[in-house]
Amino acid sequence: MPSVLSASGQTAADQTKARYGDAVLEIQKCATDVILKVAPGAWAEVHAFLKGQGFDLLVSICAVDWPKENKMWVVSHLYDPEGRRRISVKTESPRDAARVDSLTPLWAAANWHERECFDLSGVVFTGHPDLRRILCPEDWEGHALRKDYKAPDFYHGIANNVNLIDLDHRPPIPEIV
Amino acid sequence: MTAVRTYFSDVFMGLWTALVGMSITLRYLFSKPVTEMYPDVKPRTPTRYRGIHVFEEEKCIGCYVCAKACPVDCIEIGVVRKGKEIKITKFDIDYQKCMFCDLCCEPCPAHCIHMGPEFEKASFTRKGTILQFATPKTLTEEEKKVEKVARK
Amino acid sequence: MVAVEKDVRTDELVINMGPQHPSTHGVLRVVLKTDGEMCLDAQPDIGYLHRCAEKIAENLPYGQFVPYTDRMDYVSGMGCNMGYCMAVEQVAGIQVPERGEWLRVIVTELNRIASHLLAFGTYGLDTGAITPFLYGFRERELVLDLLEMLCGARLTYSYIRIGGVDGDVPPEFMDKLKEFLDIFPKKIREYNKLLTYNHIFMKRTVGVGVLPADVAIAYGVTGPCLRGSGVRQDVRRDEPYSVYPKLEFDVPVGTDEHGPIGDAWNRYYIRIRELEESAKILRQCVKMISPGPVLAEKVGRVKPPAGAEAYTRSENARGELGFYIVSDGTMTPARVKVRAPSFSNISVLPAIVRGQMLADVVAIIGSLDIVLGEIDR
Amino acid sequence: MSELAAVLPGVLEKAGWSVPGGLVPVLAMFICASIVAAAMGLSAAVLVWAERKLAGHFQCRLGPVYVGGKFGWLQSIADGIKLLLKEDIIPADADRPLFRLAPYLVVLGVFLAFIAFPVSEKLMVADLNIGIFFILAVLTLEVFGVILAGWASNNKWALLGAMRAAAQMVSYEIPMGLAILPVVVEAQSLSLKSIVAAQSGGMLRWYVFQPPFFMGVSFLIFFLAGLASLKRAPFDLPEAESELTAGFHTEYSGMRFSFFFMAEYAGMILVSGLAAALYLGGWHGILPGQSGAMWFLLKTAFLVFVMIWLRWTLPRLRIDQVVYVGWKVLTPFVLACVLGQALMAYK
Repeated sequence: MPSVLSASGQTAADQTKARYGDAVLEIQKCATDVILKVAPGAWAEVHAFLKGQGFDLLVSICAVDWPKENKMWVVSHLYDPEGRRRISVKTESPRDAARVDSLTPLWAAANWHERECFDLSGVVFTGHPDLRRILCPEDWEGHALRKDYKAPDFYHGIANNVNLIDLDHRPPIPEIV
Repeated sequence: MTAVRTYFSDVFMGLWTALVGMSITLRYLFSKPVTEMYPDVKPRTPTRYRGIHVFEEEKCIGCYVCAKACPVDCIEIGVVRKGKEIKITKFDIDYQKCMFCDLCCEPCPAHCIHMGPEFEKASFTRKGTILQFATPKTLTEEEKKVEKVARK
Repeated sequence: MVAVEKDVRTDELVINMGPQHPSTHGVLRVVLKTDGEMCLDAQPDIGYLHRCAEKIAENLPYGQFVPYTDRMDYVSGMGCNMGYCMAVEQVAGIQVPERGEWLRVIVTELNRIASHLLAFGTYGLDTGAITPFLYGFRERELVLDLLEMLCGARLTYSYIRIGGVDGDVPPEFMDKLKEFLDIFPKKIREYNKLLTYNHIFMKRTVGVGVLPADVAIAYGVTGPCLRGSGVRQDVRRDEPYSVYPKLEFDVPVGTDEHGPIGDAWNRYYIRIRELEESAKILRQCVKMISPGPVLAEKVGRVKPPAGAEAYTRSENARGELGFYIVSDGTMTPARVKVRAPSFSNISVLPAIVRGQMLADVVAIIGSLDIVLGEIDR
Repeated sequence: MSELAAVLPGVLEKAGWSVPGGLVPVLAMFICASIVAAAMGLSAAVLVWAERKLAGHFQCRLGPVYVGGKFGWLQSIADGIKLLLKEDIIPADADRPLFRLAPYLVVLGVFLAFIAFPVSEKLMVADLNIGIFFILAVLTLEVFGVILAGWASNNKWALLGAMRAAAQMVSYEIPMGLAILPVVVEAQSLSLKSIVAAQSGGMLRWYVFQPPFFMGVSFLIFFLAGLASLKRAPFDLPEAESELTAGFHTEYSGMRFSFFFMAEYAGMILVSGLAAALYLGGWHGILPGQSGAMWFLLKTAFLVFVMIWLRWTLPRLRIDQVVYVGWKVLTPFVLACVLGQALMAYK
């Protein structure tokens, strides 16, 4: 596939590197994006700087779990609607203490994306005004997108495992009191 | 004055656009309906229609490729192999799970499984949605030992 | 002067709109705080359709996840197929043959028409007009027939595969497509007469739920909703993928002709104008498409190098659909993140609903045109 | 009814039944009431079928086709039986007596109004000398039923529907009542019989075509206000299904639900018939000399068709817009019409 998806955020990445020095660990390139790899502490700062550079649209925030290396990536994708540039920011933290600063002061969009990330991957966003589950029910246990997650067989009496469903009969309808 | 003009133009436009809309609906009142009468006239399905599978048992070589290609593991195959002779003892597709994606038909080396035109296979029980495509066979004790049943 | 007595106290009424409600377009629950007919606050509650498709993707070979993408935005499944396949192709470095790209654009644009027709129809329903819905469905039926002829399914296509598409078009397809494109503009004019410029409809939607451009961008709103706010942003034009660079089309944006930019009417009207643009694209495609293979060779087993990652964006009917794929060098992806446009679009609801009336909440949700399968994944 | 009471003793005598003289008017009353009730139920059934069929064809569909042969003409009977057999659900927290009372109140208003319904010169239950006043008065009863239904359901959506109904129906009583004034001024009577009689002599004598069209405008206003008081689209706010799921009758099921339904459809006939009598010459035909119940029913049917046609074309207004239209559009216009007609009569 011809890469019409240009890696256009290079200058912004260079500027960020120049500004934050060691906090920007690495500038990576993938097939579609320039990825800024930053220290977890500089997460919010770098985003604030990039927002000032014109990256107004927070496209998504997600986490990637690497159980073997015991690390958790938190990745954000930004877009500059006027300059048509894009950039990704990535940070790495240990799995048990996956924790970065919330981006909600910068983008209203971060609210839901961070809630989703917390819900599914268990990343804690400090400073988030309302960090609760968004897709799963409030009393759900575990974070589904962690690699060591085991889905429960039952949730409030509802079979979750296909092999536990009785194929021959419908479940008895409970008496309504 | 503009307020007065907007008031009267609102009243007029309200009535006028209602009449315009009514003229359109009236035209369709006398046009031919597009309804297809379902149980009387079966819709003609195109040749590529992805309905209930068609399975050609005599061609099947029991290689499990279709079961492996299935994203939802809905195909269960039982094979008895004795030398070159292949006996398909079980070819069940669970239509509770099947999502009619056609991924099972593509990799089949023997071209023995296709998507068919049939779409009416509703059932009252969960078990009724598991269709058994292989013809029932009685197995000898020896055959039962070598029978291999697997989903993936 | 008589002192006004203020002992008539009114309470706020908390109403659950949904998860079963005719106008929430699926299983969306909105907790409304109302004072009489006025709506003071609306908090969307999502997740009723959550299937954790991203987890499923991690356990399946790359190619087998394609049918699942249909079930995300089930109204425009082709766009989801395409977004996912493009991401996998980026990760694995697969080249799609030219005709494959043309067919991809044809089916996604057809699907965009189907999706926008549904949006048009259901928006009519939301504002109380039932007939436009049936008219929209009548034309949508023609599109679905075309897609069915192509891939054998009407809703969950999984026609676009990694490395191209699943089979070339049947011989009669192009003629049928041209036939459809000939009658379609007339039908759009009819929709406009029946609903768009109906005075009651305009009174219901003009100036309702105004979404300023800066708020829209802050909330990550994309697609017709953002363009309705006057921002000319379209991934097809800004970062053209596939064969879009060869095609000419306009990106309609909201105007202040009938009321404030970014109101529900503008968001609705953008979709009507995009119907025309999609038809225009299709006409060019029919002319420019050339024969050739449609599927790249040897893509049976996709196994990208370890550590490869890609984030691809594509313009789906509802906005920017992003797929972020990280590979760990095995047959299954390490992570597939779906950036669903409706997810961001519905998050803006509390910001624009305040102070509107109860009936406007319905009109606003309808104008955002959400698909719950995509929000909850 | 008086004619019936006059012929009834003779009929009874022929049949060989002896009835005390004092009971004859009571018997006549019962007969009339049951005829009205039967007509109401039947016409509602026919209308439900007609509406579904018409809606289907407006939308390029077919509507009902199976029950009772090709045109599905037994569909509403089947629906009626289904509704009768359905479980009658009363929500646990509902106010039970009021919840039960509400559907009857709704039907009662429409039912009473049929007493003065002028089908033809002979065919009316009672020619009250304040007929039109009576009809408007008893039609107002419906709003009590609607509010009770919404309140007693103990459902927030139903309550909202009821509040909307209250606001809307009260607002539209006024233009509706005022809209008949030009006719009353012209005919110098409140009796429907004499109003219709004044329009004899062909189509050009109908009030709706009388220059300078004060009555033509008030006909339009009467029709729109009638639509609003019937809660028909585009004024179907109280039951707006896209907002309030079903409004005030959300919690009703089975027969009680069908009462609301019946009241709506009977109300459609009532308002259409009233408009036909007041402005379209009632039982008088297009040409001078023609008359008969047929003409009246034709005109009523046409107006009912227009109501159905409007419903399947237009979007719904918002509640503030509905009230706005009632107070700020219809009322000033109708007042102007009344004033104009009064000046004409003064001259």
